[in-house]
Amino acid sequence: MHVIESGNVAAATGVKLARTQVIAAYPITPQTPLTEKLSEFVESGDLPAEYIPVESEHSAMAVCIASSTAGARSFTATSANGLLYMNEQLHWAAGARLPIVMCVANRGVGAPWTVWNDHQDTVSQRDLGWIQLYCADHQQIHDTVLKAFKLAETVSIPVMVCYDGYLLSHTYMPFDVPEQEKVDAFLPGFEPTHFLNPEKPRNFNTVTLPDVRPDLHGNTAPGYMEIRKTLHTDLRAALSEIEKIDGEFGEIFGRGGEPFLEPYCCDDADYVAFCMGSLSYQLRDVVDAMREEGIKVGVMGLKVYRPFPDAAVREALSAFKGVIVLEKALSYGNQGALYADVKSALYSAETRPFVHNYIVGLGGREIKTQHLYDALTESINKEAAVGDEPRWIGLKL
Amino acid sequence: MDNEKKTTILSLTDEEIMNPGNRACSGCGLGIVYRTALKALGKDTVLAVPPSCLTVLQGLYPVASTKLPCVNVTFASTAAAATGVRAALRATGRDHLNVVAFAGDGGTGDIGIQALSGACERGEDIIYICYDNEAYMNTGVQRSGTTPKGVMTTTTPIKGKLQHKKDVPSIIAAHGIDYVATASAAYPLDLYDKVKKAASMKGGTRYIHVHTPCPSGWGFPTRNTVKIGKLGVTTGLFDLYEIVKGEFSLTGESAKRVGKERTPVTEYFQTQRRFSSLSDAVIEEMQGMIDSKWANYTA
Amino acid sequence: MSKDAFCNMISVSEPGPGDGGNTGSWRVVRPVIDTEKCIPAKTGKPSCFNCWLYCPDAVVTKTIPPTIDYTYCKGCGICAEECPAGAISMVPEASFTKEEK
Amino acid sequence: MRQDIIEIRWHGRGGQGAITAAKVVANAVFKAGYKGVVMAPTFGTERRGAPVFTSLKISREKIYDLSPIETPDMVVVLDHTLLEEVDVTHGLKDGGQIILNTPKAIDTYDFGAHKLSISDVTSHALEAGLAPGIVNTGIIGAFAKATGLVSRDLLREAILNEFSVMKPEENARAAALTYDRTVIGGA
Repeated sequence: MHVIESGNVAAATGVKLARTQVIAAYPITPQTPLTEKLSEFVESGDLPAEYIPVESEHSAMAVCIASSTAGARSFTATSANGLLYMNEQLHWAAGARLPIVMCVANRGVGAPWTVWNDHQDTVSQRDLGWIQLYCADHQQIHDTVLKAFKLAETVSIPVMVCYDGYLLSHTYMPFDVPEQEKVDAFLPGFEPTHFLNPEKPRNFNTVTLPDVRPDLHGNTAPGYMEIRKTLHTDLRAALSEIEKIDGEFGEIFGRGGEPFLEPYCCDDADYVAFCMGSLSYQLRDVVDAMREEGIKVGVMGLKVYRPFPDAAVREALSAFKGVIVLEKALSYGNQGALYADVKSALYSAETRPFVHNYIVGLGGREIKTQHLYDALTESINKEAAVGDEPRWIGLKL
Repeated sequence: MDNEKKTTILSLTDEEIMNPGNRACSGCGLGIVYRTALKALGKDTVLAVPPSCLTVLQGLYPVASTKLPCVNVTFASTAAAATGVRAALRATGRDHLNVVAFAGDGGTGDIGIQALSGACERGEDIIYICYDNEAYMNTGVQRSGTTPKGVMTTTTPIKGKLQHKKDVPSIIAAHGIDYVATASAAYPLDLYDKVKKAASMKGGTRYIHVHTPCPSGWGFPTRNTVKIGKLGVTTGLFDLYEIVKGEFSLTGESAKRVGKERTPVTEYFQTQRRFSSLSDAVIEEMQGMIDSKWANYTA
Repeated sequence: MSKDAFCNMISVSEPGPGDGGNTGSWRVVRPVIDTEKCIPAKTGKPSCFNCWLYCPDAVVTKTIPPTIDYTYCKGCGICAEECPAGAISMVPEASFTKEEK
Repeated sequence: MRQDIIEIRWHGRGGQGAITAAKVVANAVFKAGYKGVVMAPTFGTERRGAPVFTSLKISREKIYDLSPIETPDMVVVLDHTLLEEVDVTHGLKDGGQIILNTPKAIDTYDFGAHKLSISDVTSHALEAGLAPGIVNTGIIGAFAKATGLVSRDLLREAILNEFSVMKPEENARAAALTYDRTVIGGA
């Protein structure tokens, strides 16, 4: 059934259909309507879950960490400073291998205060050991929430579902809400391998030594480093699980099929714009306009940022003449984080396109389609080749 | 509490949920508190523990010293984690279990107070036990909010702490939760009965604040842990009480002292190196505070 | 990969004694119970058991007479201090080392 | 850049229901076969009573550009007092439409090259049984009549859907009354 609702409601609807058991959240713009919608679902009885109106984001993630350890499917959502306030908990959730799903309505971070969209909040959290998925429209938000639970519970790694604050969170557009039976067929109940249980008392995430150590049965138990190495290995292995889950989702719901990259007009393209989130959709209009001028350009949206699908990125990008990476975030003092990742993925390719970097839309600065057009034109004409220094779109001073 | 049947040494269970051979210091007051509280809680219990001396006592991976499921959590999040455990137990049909947060004074009254206040305000169905050893012991004896005035710590190394002890149980009681109690490592039977009572009052937030002598942090011989804990109570410095649905009453040794003479507080101070720089003026001030507090207690 | 294969390495500890090793080696002095003075031992009736109650390490038994698990006893001396009959004396470990030689 | 998108800007005051009005229209036009529907409220700190605007883009094809409307085809004004505070015609295309809730006569206004339609929504809504100041369902009656984008029936259905528990019949009547009494002026 198609509904016209906000991106936050698209996320909430996914959380409801996933039969989430524990929700803990603290309101923050622009995530708030998602929290409100979930509390409405729970109070009305539409979603038989525990809803904990915690006193902070730090506690929101604490509740999720504990409830997930105790064996319940757990969800939270936040934005910007709320996400950053969770920071130590986010590391903890990943290290503890808890399949928590969290939506982040992307927002710029203070100082100075901003409530508007960019990607600095989640991009700055790329090294947590979480899986990070980015959405371009409401249908993707809704579907990604469902896939995220399945993925998280398959690989025992938490998943962040990121979507643009305001641009997606507060806009209304149509999306399809599937029947509960289909969702149940795709996503069975959560059955953890280990959980808090007095019948099998275990102490989770105790102090772990630098070196390995024998357990009570004479076997060698890992040290901290082995545990962390496994997190990394499993994150890499999650890439193939993402593909698999995307395939299963497609079979049941008839959507998807582009687990990592969403190309538009790329087949015959010489140049391609590369970015995350709703920007990749806005660029489709730019691509259409440039193609009318005879310029062979495409756009590719990246849907999985961590684990970074470097092989897929390399394969998809190495044959182009140029790749233009547009980002709503920056590794301050260096360059766009995505830009660095793309270049790194391309390093081992036999042929390498030029790669340019544009920073755009920080703190909600309006992204004018004409500015994007101008930037791609500039880049394709190689005017942007000034070393690695990113260029900024839409600056007024 | 006086009208209820009290546990005696002979009636106290000999089942041990805490294993020996753990890493707590010799003579650790927490050992008594933890061991006794777990007896009262029994095996149908899930623990949430932040980093603290208890983390060390509980054991290093892959060996645990406790026969209970436990989730270790970040420093500031203990009460929220207990909340999460309870939510999951409700969601998975295992609501009969006790959910117990067990934290030190720093994890409770300082860095952890936001989450604890939130949980109390929401009336979460959890038991929160704070073992108060009056400084950050696990990191090597730095001052905490509950360090008493005048105490030498590694962050108050010369003058001693300038401020008075934060009254954490009163702060918690101000939330209007069903049960707030204080206890002492030196009176394990009183502690046991309070934990039992807390466990029986399922449904809301229950808080127990336990005075817990620390030989290395307070500077006294390990054999004196119980003796000093008792002095803390008999001097009237640390009172044993409960507040049941808003009704305050002294219990145990403190109840017995009403209208009777108390040990001069200086006797307590003399037993511990941490009070060695206490001036006569501060001693007088502390004795005065105790006296005026006790003037309000009636039998 | 199977679901279980993804969660085979996390820090999950199993309960057992002796995480701190045989903590009896921490002892400098050893509590020794004089059954002539110990109340339950002397009377043959369950009584007192202060040594058992106050032990922070759960190494004293609630038996007649009480026994001490020296593998784990850290030698704090609380039992000796709290014994109302003065039945427990703290004896330097060095003397036992000589004996064992 | 795309020429197939109809852009409609809604001017109201915080709390007046401009978002809901635009949402009802979005649902109705989607039912009418417009696959591309994007409605975007003012992003940021809305405060009750302060002027706010909401944009609605509609197209037969999926819409990818979420950036704010710059050159609307139509503007809808929920409250004529806004004309003194906000330049509601800003960027409005030549020949673009203005749909205005006002008790005044149509010849009181001169919007030059723009086409004006008016209705006394506030009165019609009261007559329909709504509380004073509830104008968001009434205004979309005027919108439907003036633009021809939504039929009277589809509008009724969309309103009953959106206001299923909040005076559905009264809201639908407010829209119907306004629909019938909208005065459409020339350019």
